[in-house]
Amino acid sequence: MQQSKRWAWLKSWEALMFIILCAVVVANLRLSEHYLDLNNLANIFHLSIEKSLVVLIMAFVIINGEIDLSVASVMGLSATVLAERYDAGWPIAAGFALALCVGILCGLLNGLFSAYMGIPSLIVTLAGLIGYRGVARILLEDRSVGDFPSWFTSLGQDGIIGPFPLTIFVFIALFILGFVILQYSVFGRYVYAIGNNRAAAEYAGINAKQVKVTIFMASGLIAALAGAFYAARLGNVRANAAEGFELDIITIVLLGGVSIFGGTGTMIGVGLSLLVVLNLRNGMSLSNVDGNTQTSVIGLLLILSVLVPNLIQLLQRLLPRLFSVIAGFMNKGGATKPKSQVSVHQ
Amino acid sequence: MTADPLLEIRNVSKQFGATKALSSVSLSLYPGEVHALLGENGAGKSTLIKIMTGIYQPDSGEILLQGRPISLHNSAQAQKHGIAAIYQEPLVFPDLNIAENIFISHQRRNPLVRWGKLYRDAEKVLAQLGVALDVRALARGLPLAAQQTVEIAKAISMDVRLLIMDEPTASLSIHEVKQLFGLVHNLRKVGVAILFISHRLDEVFEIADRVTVFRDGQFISTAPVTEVTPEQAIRDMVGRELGDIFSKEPSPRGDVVLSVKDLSREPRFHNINFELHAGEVLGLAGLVGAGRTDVALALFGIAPAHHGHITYLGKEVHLHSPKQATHMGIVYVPEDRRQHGLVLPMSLMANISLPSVKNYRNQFGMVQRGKEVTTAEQYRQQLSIRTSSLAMPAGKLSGGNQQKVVLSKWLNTKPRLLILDEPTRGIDVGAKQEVHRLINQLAQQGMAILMISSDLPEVLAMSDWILVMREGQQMGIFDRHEATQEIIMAAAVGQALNNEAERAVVHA
Amino acid sequence: RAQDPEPIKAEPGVELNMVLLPKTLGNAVFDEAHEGAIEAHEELENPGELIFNAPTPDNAIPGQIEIIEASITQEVDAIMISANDYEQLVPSTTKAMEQDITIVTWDSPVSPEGEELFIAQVDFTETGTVMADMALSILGEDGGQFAILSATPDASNQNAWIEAMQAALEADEKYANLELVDIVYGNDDPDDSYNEALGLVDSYPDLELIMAPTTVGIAAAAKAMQDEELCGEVAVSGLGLPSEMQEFIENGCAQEFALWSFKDLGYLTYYVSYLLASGAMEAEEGVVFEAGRMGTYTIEADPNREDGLRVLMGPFSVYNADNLEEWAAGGDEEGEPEVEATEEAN
Amino acid sequence: MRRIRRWVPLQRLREFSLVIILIIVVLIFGNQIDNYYTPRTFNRISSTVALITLVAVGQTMVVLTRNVDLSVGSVVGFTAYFVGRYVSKNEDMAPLMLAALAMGIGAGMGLINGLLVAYGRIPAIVVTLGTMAIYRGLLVEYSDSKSVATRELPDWIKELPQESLFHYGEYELRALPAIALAAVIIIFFLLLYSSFGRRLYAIGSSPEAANLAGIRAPRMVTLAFTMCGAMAGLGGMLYLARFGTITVDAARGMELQVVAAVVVGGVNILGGSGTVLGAMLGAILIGTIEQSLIRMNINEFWKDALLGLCIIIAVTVDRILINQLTPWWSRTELQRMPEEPHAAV
Ligand SMILES: Nc1ncnc2c1ncn2[C@@H]1O[C@H](COP(=O)(O)OP(=O)(O)OP(=O)(O)O)[C@@H](O)[C@H]1O
Ligand SMILES: Nc1ncnc2c1ncn2[C@@H]1O[C@H](COP(=O)(O)OP(=O)(O)OP(=O)(O)O)[C@@H](O)[C@H]1O
Ligand SMILES: [Mg+2]
Ligand SMILES: [Mg+2]
Repeated sequence: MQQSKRWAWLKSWEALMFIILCAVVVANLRLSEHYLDLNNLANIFHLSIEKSLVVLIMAFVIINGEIDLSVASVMGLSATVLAERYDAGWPIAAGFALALCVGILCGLLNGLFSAYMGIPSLIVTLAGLIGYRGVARILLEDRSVGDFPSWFTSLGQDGIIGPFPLTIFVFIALFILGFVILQYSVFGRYVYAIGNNRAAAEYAGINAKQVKVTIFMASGLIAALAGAFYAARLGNVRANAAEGFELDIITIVLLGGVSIFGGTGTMIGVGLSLLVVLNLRNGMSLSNVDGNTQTSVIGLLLILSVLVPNLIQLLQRLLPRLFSVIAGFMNKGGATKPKSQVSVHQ
Repeated sequence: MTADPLLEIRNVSKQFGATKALSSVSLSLYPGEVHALLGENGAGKSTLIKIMTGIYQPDSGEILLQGRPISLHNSAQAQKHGIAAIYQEPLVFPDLNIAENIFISHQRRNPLVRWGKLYRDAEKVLAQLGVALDVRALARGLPLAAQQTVEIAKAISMDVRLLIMDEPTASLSIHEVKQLFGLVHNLRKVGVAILFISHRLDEVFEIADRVTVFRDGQFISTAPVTEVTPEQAIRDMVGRELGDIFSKEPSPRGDVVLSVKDLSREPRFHNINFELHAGEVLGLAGLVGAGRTDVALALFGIAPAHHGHITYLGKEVHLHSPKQATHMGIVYVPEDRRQHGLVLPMSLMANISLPSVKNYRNQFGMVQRGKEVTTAEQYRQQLSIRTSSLAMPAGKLSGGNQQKVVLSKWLNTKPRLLILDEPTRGIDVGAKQEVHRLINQLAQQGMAILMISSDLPEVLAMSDWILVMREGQQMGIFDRHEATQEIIMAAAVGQALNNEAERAVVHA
Repeated sequence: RAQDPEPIKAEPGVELNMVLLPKTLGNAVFDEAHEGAIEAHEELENPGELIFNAPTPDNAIPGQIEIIEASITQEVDAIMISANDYEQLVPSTTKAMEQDITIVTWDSPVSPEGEELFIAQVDFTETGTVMADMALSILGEDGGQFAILSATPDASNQNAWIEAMQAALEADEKYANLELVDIVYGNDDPDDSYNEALGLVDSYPDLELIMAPTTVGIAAAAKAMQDEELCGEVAVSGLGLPSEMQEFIENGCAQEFALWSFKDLGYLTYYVSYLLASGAMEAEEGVVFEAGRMGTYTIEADPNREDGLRVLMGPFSVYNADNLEEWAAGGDEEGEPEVEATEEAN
Repeated sequence: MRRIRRWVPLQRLREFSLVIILIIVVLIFGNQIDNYYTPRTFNRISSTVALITLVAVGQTMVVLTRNVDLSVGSVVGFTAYFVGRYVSKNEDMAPLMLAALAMGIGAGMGLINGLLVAYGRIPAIVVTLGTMAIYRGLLVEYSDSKSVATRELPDWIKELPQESLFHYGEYELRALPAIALAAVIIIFFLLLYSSFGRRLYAIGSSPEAANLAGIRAPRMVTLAFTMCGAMAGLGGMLYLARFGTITVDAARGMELQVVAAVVVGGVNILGGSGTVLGAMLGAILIGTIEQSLIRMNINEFWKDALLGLCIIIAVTVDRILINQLTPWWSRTELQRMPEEPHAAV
């Protein structure tokens, strides 16, 4: 039993992700001599930093039993607000603050309609996906705004330690914060409980609506922050900024072992899945695999990562039965054995 | 019982991870007999049943139907062999109506649904059970007892040779139990074998022909009911002599904690009036569906009352959310543990600390696992929760052990007013005593307790006062000394109303 | 206008790894460009690789950035980009140029500081005139109402073309009777374009022409008119692919449309990039070079973009019932139809 | 009232409330837009909504079982391309055979989804998020990024969208809406009266209970996915007929429109309740708002924001209406907890 406990973690989702990650890294090492270039290592994270940030909060949202499809539009809106205000003469910092407030407001709306009005968050945030992007279009129309002060763009583009820009360290800090909150805090406990059984959580005196609204607001906030990062990294903003990001983000969270029905999944799993996807995409990019195929490979990985463990389990269950059938078959023809041998001890 | 056994279990074992749920047990069931299966919580009774209906596959051993070995891989196969079961936890389809729920698993039904016939048939089946439910209503939100009834209807509507009933009476009151037993007698007459599981020993001895006892997943004994006494059965179950039957010690009566005046929530209940002092236990008795749960829900802020006044600790309060109630020191132990009591995939430990988790924070706001473990361990010992680890997901515990977790969870919040709804549902005799002792102890420490129970002996033994409800009406409040089973039953079914003299209203 | 009478010629056989990066995959015009590039690649006997890669539509801009960054890591010699955004790719392309990678844009440019030069398919002003002329020839001297069905409201080249057309309409008296009633956007999605076209017909009962300067839009609009049996009443014109439009010319739902050859564009782009990357040519105003079968071209200042350099390919091919048959008879392999160049446009 | 309550089940309320909202929406737009109440508007919206409705019907069956199929967009795209390519090479193919081919391909893809979900025990969203990418990738591979052009198609398929089966004045019932309507009616009755249909509801309502009740959920779920795929396949053929030009991006993003229609139509995303009638009304509601906004004379850049706003208002009004009407209908159902926890896809 000791033995089995020690190795129990091997069966966990995190272990599986870790193994896949190792495989991807090894494959990348073999496929491209540039993989370990410091610049490339920075690029792995840097080029998807906005998605990575939102993945962190999306894990909370989905574990809580909801979904937020509007994140990419909130990112776009926040970037747009920041740019539009800058264009109108505000200092960047003020625009940034306003963008964050707008993000929180979007999250608040999502939360109020889904938690208090009882409309499924899928629909609320789908309307948000369309609507918030629409507001961004109203603000910038077909303009593009750039020429941000160089300190701002360099925050998003230039390395502060080696080639690693500040945004990566913000991500690491938020990851740690998210990990601690989800896994060790009272709030994290509430998130899981509500995601698993909202009624039981409410009977336990937890205000589920409040928790949900808080998470949606945090989701808006982080998405807005990511939008600002996007503006800094690309140095220029259009109303279509970050369009279509939501699906990638949700894919990563699900691959991280988070159940779409809520209640299960860990930050470590999500972190590992993020590493898997980023490294896989990077490796494929270095091998000049086109976008469609990249997405297909990740889709396949998504399916196989659940299918293979399930198949192994199924085989474990079926094989003894199969053997017993064969054994029974042979017994009939061959030596006589007591009947109770029909089923095989494990 | 001279015939061959209908179904035989031979040397069946089943292991879940580190837990050995069954080790080489055997059992035979004859046509026309009612066979009772007894055992402590976690003894492996439900596991055996799930093996008999193909939900679980045994690790070893075999099942013989009329002498021929069969292997069952799902419950459809079991149904084909004429084996049907009422499971311990009723699991209805909330989005289907009651009629559909009853007939959903009939394999030989037409490919096309004839709705009119379906409703008529469903009404007939329910009439046999003596209940009137609207068969067109969705099953969503049905009280637990009604769910249980639907499950029973579902099982008896099938053409069965073996009917397994896993604690069917746990949330029924004497009245419904009588109806059910009438049915069981009829089935027995036509040669159906019945396996019956219950923790209410009096029921077992009333209806069973033979009694089998399991302990710790092992077979202990089988004997005709005439050859065993309840004491003997308990000894077999527990493996030792159970101490003296617990008797309530009166506790000092404190100030009024809760006073309820003309509380109504149409159409569930009307004009409820009572006062509850610190240190007192108020029992709430009545038939299933009498509206007791609804009163509790109103006091806990889930379904607030429409009219009337609630005075709590001397102040009039409006209760509108469980969070508010919990903050004020009112907690409610719900009757439906799967839906409202537990977060099934979460660990037992996390479930116990859920309502009070704020008390386990360190200065950084993080939950201190160590303190949680200590608390959980304390309850595990006190209520003898049978589990291989405190990290076990609550959903994997046996029914009775789940109930103990639910109780621990709420007792641990140290409330001023504790509302218990069927607190000992599915709990074995030993643990039940322990729970009663605990309730008494809490009362002595000055807690006010409102206890809803369909187990009449329990209500009589534990309460200082007994409030009886019928169809949402308050029929009277009785002093513990003058209340008897007969008086309470009479009030519950409505006879006392006619006879003013018999109504012993004590409280104002 | 040529300062140097001897045009620069390419020397075949230089090993150069080059990336052809269109906006997205799955658009027929980019495949044609790819064909042209392959033709040049073979003609120049480049032993290096020609990589054709593109992102998916839902990841368009970040996807292009990822491919550019991966190409930098792989140390390719040239990247030929049809940009999804005028500004947002600039940080990456600048970085590439710092690493001595040749950046040439085609079809859709980036801001001049992020590229060496732009291979302009046609002159933007000319596009306006061509569209105005087609409108005139369809609506006749007495004119009538027409509307524009564009791609997305923030597509920069679409907007430039539309502006050019509006300018052309104002500039000349002969267009006085053409009334532009509305501009709508079909997001380069067949579904949206189809519905927008129908919406136009409903909103303007007197509408006589839909002008769609986008290949997706023009085909969808023509199909919509066909389905509603409006072909006699509302004409469709704009920029379209002959292969997609042949049907509608034949049944009269479209009478005239224009396009340039994407195959030539790919060919020319490759040639220019090869010349630049092999060091045979500098990207400077006034440089004259020879591009294989297509003849001599001059690098010139881009009149539409300050400080920008361009090579103007031109000319437009205007297709109608007369020449499309020839084109079809010539078959796809033949490459270009012998169609009249747009003399009248100049 | 009593009698109505007895015979009209609670679920019908959903559809009733959607119809009310639809009427309100039409009245508002009719007030804002000139020439709104014309046969043309009707014909337009009905043709546009037909495609989404057809795919939404299949999606409903899957969603009822507490699953979701996000790959429908890719299936529609793939079949549209495949069928187009095929018919361009076999011009004399009979229409019904072609429809059968389209449904067959779609069903095959749906079957793969279903097997992976039901027997591979992978959450549907994971499977179909994966196959969404894979089927699209397959299309890109198969088509070599080329497209099908209208001129390659036989006449009958090009003319299918104009085909009018029945008309009242200028109000026409065209082929595409007719096919969608037929699908809605057939599946509506299938779900209401067949025991297969009822079991789909049962599975989605409580998978554990279905297991205990001996319902062979894996089979049913696989079947539901297969039928959903077949519907999407048929949708692919109609897509081909409607648009003629099929690129590798055909129907990309359609899955979100379809899921939106289904959920707005009152089908519980957690399974167990809802009807295809509701899904159709959801599709019509969204389609009407979208199409009417196209015709509104407002700044182009405002339209998306307005669409989002309209959807959320419509859904909120729907929720309020239902909350107001439910007490009239409720019998012994107790509204104890606010609702079952709502979750995501
Ligand atoms: N799915 C499971 N996974 C792990 N352990 C399980 C599972 N099901 C049951 N067990 C364990 O098996 C043991 C026997 O459980 P079972 O439900 O059969 O008890 P029981 O006799 O029905 O008890 P009760 O009277 O409380 O219902 C318990 O210790 C329980 O924790
Ligand atoms: N067996 C049943 N038959 C008919 N109706 C029922 C039944 N059980 C519950 N109900 C419905 O539920 C309503 C109140 O249920 P509630 O659970 O509040 O009563 P209760 O007294 O708490 O019952 P329980 O004994 O289950 O705790 C009743 O008015 C009735 O409509
Ligand atoms: Mg049990
Ligand atoms: Mg109750």
